[in-house]
Amino acid sequence: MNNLLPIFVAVPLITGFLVMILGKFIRNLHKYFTSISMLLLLILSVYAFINLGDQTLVYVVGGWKPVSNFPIAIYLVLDGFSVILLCIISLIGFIAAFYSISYISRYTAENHYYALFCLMVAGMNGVVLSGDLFNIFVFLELSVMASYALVAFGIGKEELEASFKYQVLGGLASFLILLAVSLIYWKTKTLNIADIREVLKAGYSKTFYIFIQILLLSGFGLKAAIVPFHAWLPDAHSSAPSPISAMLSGVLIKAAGIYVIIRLFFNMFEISEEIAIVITTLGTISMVLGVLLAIGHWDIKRLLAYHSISQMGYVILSLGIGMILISRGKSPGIAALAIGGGLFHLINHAVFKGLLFLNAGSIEYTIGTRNLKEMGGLSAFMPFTSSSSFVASMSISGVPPFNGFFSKLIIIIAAVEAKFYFLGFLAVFASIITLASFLKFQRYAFSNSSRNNKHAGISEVPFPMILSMVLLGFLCIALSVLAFPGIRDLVLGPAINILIHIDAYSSIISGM
Amino acid sequence: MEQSISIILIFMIVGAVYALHAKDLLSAVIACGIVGYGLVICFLLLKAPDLAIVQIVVETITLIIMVAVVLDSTRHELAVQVDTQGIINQIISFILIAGMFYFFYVSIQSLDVFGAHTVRMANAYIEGAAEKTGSANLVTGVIFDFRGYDTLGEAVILYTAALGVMTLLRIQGKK
Amino acid sequence: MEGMSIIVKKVTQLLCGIIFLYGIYIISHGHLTPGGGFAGGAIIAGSFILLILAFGSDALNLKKEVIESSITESIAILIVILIALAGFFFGIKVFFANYLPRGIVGELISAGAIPLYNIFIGLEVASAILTIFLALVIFKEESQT
Amino acid sequence: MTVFLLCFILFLVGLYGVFTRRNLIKIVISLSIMEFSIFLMLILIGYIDNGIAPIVTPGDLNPIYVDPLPQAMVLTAIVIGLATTSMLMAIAIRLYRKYKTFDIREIKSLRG
Repeated sequence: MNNLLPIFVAVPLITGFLVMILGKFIRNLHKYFTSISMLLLLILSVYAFINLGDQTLVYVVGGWKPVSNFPIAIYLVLDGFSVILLCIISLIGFIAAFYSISYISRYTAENHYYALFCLMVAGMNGVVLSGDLFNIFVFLELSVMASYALVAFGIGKEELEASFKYQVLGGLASFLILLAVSLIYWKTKTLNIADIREVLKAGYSKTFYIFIQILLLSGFGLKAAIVPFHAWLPDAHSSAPSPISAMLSGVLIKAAGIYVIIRLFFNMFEISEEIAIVITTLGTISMVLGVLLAIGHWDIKRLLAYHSISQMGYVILSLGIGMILISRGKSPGIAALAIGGGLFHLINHAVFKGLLFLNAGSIEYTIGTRNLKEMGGLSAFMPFTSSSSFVASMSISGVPPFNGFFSKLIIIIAAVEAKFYFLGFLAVFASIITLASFLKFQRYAFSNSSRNNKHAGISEVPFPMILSMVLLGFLCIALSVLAFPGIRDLVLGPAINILIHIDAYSSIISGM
Repeated sequence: MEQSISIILIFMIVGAVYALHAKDLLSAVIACGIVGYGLVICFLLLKAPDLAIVQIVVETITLIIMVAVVLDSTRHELAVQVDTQGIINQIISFILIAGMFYFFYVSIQSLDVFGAHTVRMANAYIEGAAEKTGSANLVTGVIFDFRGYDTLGEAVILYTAALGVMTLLRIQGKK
Repeated sequence: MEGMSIIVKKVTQLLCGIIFLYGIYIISHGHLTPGGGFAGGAIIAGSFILLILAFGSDALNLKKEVIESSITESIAILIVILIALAGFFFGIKVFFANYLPRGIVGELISAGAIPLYNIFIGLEVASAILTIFLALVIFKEESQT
Repeated sequence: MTVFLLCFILFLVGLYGVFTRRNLIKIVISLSIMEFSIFLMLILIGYIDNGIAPIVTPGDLNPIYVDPLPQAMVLTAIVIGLATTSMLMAIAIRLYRKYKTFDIREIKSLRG
């Protein structure tokens, strides 16, 4: 079980290299090979999830034992929180790879696409598994470097411009992170996250502490597209090929942004009320502003990209509420509820936003446009796309009985119980506007049969695309079972525990 | 030591400011080279010969690529035009710079002064490391043994960049 | 792309091999003296770049070099990760273990697996830089994959 | 402390360039300047007075080596910087072919 951890990084890397070597000689190998390897990763991560339970696995790369009780090698850590991210990455990765079999066949240089895809997955797995600050930076760079190339994969004008913007802001974020890492090394002389926490306990200057927190928050906030740093996201996510949009929106901003922010601010820094309020405010602004920016757009993928900002706002808001409650040291039950709601929404968002981007890709694949005004009456021709997109739209707008409803409900209940009535009201408000915006999407794209004749003769997309959309649509309904408290404790309990008992992470690792 | 590095750093800052304001893109690229080669001298003074070798070669190759790109397109900097967006950007960046400088100045007061560094994690990399890894060059020992996993990631990043450059420079995107 | 003048060509003929050999020296002594896989690989790539710039890509008849160098780099990086995984499967069951005998500090053949990593990382870096250079400077948009 | 402040000024010059320049090549140059300053900062952090380069020579008695860990980190970061710069250059040259200009605002307006 413990030996499983390096495999999660090694398998996608080897797949990527083999695709590049063998893809030159064997036709069509790359398509199926990537899907099979992603399926293997999915099986492994589900296996890890089932067997992990409440424990925290630590793997020492190179086998170097700690010297006089502080770690010297790079540690890979798998706990209840990272295993959830690992499962999401492999799930969306498998479905996007399977969907690509048909979708990417219209592009040239397919083997490059699949190799870059595998490298991106390897980078995200590396970030999620790592317990070392500099190692997080390296694998973060790997995943975003692959995504820069994938965003511009179509090499049209829009793609190139979006990718340039993405690269400049991503590079800025990387340097802010590297500056913070160097300042932390200057102070603590170590790079291991748990060890940094131990050293920082011994005392620090207040300004230094706030400065590195601001640097890390803005660096990873740029990667996660929290509102003042969101400028790149609508361009990059809307111009990438659709399976990549699903990966970027569904997984990359979580693994590279939100996950690291949560990990560092819960498990590395002492939680202070000021920074918790800052995080909550940023989350609230993202939630409201993202949805307000989204309503005016007629390009489907751009609309979905703005909704990503808004939905990520929900996650950050609920985790911020959890942080505030933990820092005040009272009502841990509500803090657990808020954090659980945030994680539940994180999982849900990966599923329904991935599905919505795949739907948008199918529409683009058949009728060749992303403009809502030029669509209409598609439900008659594309039954699977329209029904799965209906499920996803209702799910993202929080209509029962789909999964989005329950996670939003939990977040709102937690906000109200923590006496943040205004935040609860804003969450409801954002949810209503989301519903309006997706009703527009449904109406203009799929119903509206008066303009039916324009698209006569189109047919449903090929089988791999249908199957991946149906799988995700099924998951949208199935994930609702997490609403029952018993099942939620079973699935999310270990993750909530590692976050809420703020010393648990560092004591497990340093206590080795 | 501190004085000589400060003097080189002042030259590097002058080069950097010139690179940002040059009217000719070729001069800007060459001025960026000043910063890069100044860095090589600093590395040599600060007892980091490995980095000096890597940086001098990498800087040369980067410079060749950048000069080739500039010669291949245009050398002229854009005409300076003052507009609201530009002024807003200037103001924002000055506020940001002033704030960051103040924070940095205050926060480094509590940290070790130059030259008084102590080791914690790296202690194990130095004491008896030659026997542990068998490598006389401690930096090589660190990058290939203690932190070999980082190095794997780094090599893969360079590989990704090569792959990405080939992907971006295709003739046609779609069939 | 055209080549440069006869003086440059002659000097390049003299220097190119020496630079190449120096790169190999840097790689093979990476665990003893300053340098290592990255520095040596970049120097080797630099010797090729010098040759190509001096003689011009037309005279050297470069056509398929991008594909070949990309295959070389894929194989090199694959070998690096396989060396890292070899410790996982055979030696002491640890990822990135230095499972070969250490030898005596200061000898050329010592330090276990480190020289192996140096060699293959050097190969990977050299071919990656060469690929980037060829794609970006020589072939521009003609580099069909 | 002066060296650190000068080093940070170099970082801020790069930051200023990223925010205010409109030329694609100048933006790339600003990013490389930021990168260089962080490399230098890491090495300055790792320097120890009267230290020697971290290479073991038999016969040295009680040597003080400078910290090898920041050097390893910078070695990693230099290669990452090369990768970033080459990717940015590839996109910049490609954009120039499409729009015949390096002006980021003009590119935005042409895109519509």
